[in-house]
Amino acid sequence: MFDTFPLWPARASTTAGSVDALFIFLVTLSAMVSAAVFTMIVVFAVRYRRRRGVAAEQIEGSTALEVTWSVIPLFIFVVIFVWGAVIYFKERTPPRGATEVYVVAKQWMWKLQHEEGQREINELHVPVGRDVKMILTSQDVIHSFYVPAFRIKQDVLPGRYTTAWFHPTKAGIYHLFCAEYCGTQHSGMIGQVVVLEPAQYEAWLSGGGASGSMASNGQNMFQQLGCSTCHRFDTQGRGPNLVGLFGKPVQLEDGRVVTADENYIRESILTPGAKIVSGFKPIMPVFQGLVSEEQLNALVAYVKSLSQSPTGAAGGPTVVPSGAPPQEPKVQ
Amino acid sequence: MATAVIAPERENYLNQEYGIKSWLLTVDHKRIALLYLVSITFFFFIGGFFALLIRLELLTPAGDLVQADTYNKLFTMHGQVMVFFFLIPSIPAVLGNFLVPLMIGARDLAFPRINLLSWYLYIIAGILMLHCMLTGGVDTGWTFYTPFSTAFSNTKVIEAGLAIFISGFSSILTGLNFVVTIHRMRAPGMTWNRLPLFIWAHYATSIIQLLGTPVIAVTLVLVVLERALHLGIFDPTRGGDPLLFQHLFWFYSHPAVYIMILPSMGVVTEIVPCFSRKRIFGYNFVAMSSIAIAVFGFLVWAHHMFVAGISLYSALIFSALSYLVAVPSAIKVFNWTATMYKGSIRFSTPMLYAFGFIGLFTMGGLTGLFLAALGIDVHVTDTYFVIAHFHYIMVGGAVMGYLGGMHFWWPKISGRMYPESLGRFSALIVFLGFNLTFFPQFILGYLGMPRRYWQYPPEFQVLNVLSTAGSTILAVGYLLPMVYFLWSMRYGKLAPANPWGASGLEWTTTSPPPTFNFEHTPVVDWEAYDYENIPAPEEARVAG
Amino acid sequence: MPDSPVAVEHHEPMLQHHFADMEQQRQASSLGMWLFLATEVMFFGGMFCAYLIYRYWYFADFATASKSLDITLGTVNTAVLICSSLTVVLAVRAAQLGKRQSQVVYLALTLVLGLAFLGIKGIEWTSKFKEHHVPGASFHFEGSVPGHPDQPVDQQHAQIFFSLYFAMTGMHALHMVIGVGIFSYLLYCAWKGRYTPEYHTPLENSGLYWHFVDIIWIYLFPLLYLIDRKK
Amino acid sequence: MSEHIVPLKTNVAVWLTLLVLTGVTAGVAFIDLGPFNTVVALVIATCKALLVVLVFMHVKYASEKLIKVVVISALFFLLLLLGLSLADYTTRLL
Repeated sequence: MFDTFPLWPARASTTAGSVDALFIFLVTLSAMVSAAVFTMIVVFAVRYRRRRGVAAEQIEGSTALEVTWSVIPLFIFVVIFVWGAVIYFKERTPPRGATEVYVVAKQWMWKLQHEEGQREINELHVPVGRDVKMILTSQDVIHSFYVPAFRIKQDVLPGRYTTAWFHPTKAGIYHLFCAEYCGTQHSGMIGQVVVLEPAQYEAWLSGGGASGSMASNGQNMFQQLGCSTCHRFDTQGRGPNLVGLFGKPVQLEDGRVVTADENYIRESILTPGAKIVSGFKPIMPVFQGLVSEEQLNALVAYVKSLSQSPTGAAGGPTVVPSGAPPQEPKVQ
Repeated sequence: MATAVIAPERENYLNQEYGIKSWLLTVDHKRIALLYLVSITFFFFIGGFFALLIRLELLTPAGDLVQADTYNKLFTMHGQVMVFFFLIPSIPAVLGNFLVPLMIGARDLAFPRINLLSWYLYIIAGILMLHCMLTGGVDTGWTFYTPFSTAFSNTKVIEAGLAIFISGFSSILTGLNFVVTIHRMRAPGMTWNRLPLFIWAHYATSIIQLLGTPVIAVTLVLVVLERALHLGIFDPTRGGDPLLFQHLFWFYSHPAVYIMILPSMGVVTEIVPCFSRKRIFGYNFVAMSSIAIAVFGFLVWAHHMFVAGISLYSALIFSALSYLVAVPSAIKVFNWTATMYKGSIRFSTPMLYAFGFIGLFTMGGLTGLFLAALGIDVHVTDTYFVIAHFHYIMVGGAVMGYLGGMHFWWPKISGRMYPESLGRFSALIVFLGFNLTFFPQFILGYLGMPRRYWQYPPEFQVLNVLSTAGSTILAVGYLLPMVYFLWSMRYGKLAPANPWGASGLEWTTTSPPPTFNFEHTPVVDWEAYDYENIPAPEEARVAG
Repeated sequence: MPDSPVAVEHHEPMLQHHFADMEQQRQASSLGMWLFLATEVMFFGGMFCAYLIYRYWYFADFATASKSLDITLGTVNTAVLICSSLTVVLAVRAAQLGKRQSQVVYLALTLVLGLAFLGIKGIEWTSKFKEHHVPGASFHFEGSVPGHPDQPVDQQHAQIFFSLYFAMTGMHALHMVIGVGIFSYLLYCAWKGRYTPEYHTPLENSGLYWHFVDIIWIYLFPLLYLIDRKK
Repeated sequence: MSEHIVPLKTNVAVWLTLLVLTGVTAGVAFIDLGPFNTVVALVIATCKALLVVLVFMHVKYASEKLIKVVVISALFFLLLLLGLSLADYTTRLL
């Protein structure tokens, strides 16, 4: 019955190593402190147990001792804080050029879609040794994308994107859990992350029924929904020129400057009135409720592909904007 | 054994009047304490029953004891009943109500009628909660996270929310009563640095109760409004922000964990000096650390939300502040240990519970450092590591302190001595059962088993079986004291005024004390914990 | 402090058994009232926090929605509440001076002003109801973002403003209703002459409560009504 | 009784100031001060609140300092709630 009885989680990503290092440091530190406190209690209890005729010696206290065991823990805590913060900082800043996977969490299943177009349910195939950045959103309640082997966890919020990334280092099949309570089948919303050797991954990639990369799907949606009528790629369209937009700062009508990340593009599609680019009139129709999460992800992927340099597009076919030569776009 | 001849049954607060009305309409803080004792013990065993069902379900990886929805309701109601109906009222409402006036030499709390109102609010909330549980229960988790609680759960969220809203006011009124009593009704000579540290701990707890509870009250009102009128305050599809709910919820719920632990710290700070016959080490530091815990407790709430989607920089701020709040707890542990140095230590039951408290609270506090470290928190939050951490603090700390306090003051409350050997045995059982239940969960947590799981992958089974085994031992450990406390009410030896030779005004009056606590208002002219001039109880009467 | 035996003869009718003297009782109840007001500050504080966050997020929509509120009624209401604060202060002062007659007059005036406030509030809410600005299924808000006449306001953000508007003014109105209830009881007691210069704690504490409810409105008025009135 | 009786003149003066300040804050709202509109509105509201607390609620004349400590600590914890939650919202790259 107890075929496997692991006491330590698999270590299959770069962050796993650094998290384990801090964890082991803290375990040893806690063991030492607990041992010190326990042995002191036992020694005092035995050494100074009540004996006839031996009265207790009253000690008022000593400020020096109090200060030492306040300041020393504080220093140790600062070290632990900084160490933990460094790991967290790395975990929260996905590296540039990572392959992107769009994840849509739905009550009790994970729907994942690779940039190249492969769609997967409760499974994620990734090659060893390449950074994978996940763009997560939820269709209903808060879920949480948790892969213990990679030591990463990120709550998936409805209504906006959250991101998480990992760099797999060891091939194998690892658990994927939903870690934020989300209803009846919360414990059933699990899956697998399959890390393959690069060769096997390419085989899987070609085998998969990819119906065109997300960016190309996004381009079709772009035409279909009539976005191209206003967002032209020469500069005098009624909507802002989207080529080279992703990741750049955008000057808004009310003076604020925001960076055009995935959440900005998503919000501009769903509720365009929230942030108007300066110099443009607020005439864009609201797409909230007209566009499904998958279509939204495709559109965002397409807009992002417009800003990748023609050669650097990760894997996907480079999408040359139709017609206009790709000269340096003027970003307001 | 030379049992001191006890005068014929003198008039005290228990036998002064009889009848249901004398109990249900009493304004005597001691009787209200007993009313609270009965009601929270009732809720403790309901919550414990739910806990046993959860542990039984988790014996096997598959979900085969109860259905998924029932399991979700079990852990939700286990959380809500234990947090709001046992842990928060337990020591303040029972030991606090009974002892605060006695310890400062007052005849009663400042507002006796408000004290009774606080109990009635608790009972109304309890009945509403019971009705909610019996007619369907609620499955949102004790944290009521939106948008699940406002839009997706079809269980009785409004009813549970109102029940907890009302129980919040019971907690506020108790806090208010304590602060005013401690400020205004101290006996002459009882200056602030002569107060027992039990009083300091309750003063700090009351600050949190007063300033934290209203925020969760208004948050629950907003959740009920949103659910009833389909507003959009916390609903992301209508412009709301679920994280705002989490901010408002944890602004109270983190200080609430200090409401639960500070009174137990107060109890242990009374027990350790008494059974070491020594003054507390560093009185001012221990007193100030209680206040520091209360104030810093309000700075750290978002360490529950590191992976929830808050901004990177605010996560850094809250992580740093969380380390600040760990320092006062460390000071307390070191001071308790230092108090035993060069003492004359006796191993009566309260002292065993105090040892258990210090040990388990130290481990609970240290694992808190893991969770405050951002890098590790990403991996272990929402897993069984967090479950183990807060159970080490709540069950290992708060409940151990509560039981220790109950044993320590039981002679004063009931006028009877509990059976000493049975007491020690139950302390040992609780300690062993507790560790067997919750230590495996640390390993489960780091292995990555998420919390609130009805079914789990098979490789986690061994540790879960150990944990379930431990929980049954723990259940027995908790049943024992209730049995022999009741037994001692009838057959226990009559307790003298000061069976432990403890310092403190409550030991200067008779056991059980008269309705007005003191024959004459005491005048305090001695320092706190002056054990050098209190004779230790004769060896003969108190075995070992 | 004399060693007062337990069964002290109650030379002062209003002294409760567990207090040593009237001064200790008065100080205790005053501190108790102030602590209760501290809990009320945190209670309304939670809603102010929600208001602050959403105003930071949706400033333009909040400004437009706030413009639809009737500013004259708001200002009049603030003045009414400030006058009621004055009459409360004068009532407490009359109790201190032992003038029963003016106590009754000022308390009656306070009640009238309190009911006037609730009346005006009622008018505002019914007009909001008619304009379909009450959050819920029938919510519909016409209006354009300030500075962009052609850009319509986001319905959802406007609905959040009105949710907060009704939640905060509703909770404030509920506290007003409780206040009116307390003050009618005080009016009855003052009329019976129970409040003397030695003992008028209930009047004093209720006065503190009333002033607190006034302060909440002093902040609610600018935050809800005056977000962005300039053209 | 023991505590200080506030002269009628002071009460009426404070009352008038409060009414004037109400008028001012309502009037100033129509003048375009850019971002300072909110600041001015809040400053005026705080002045009014201070007047009510200090004079009408006798905090200025109260003998013991405890009441002042309670008022200040309530405000401190309120600002804590507002400030630290703003720390998240202002730095969140939504």
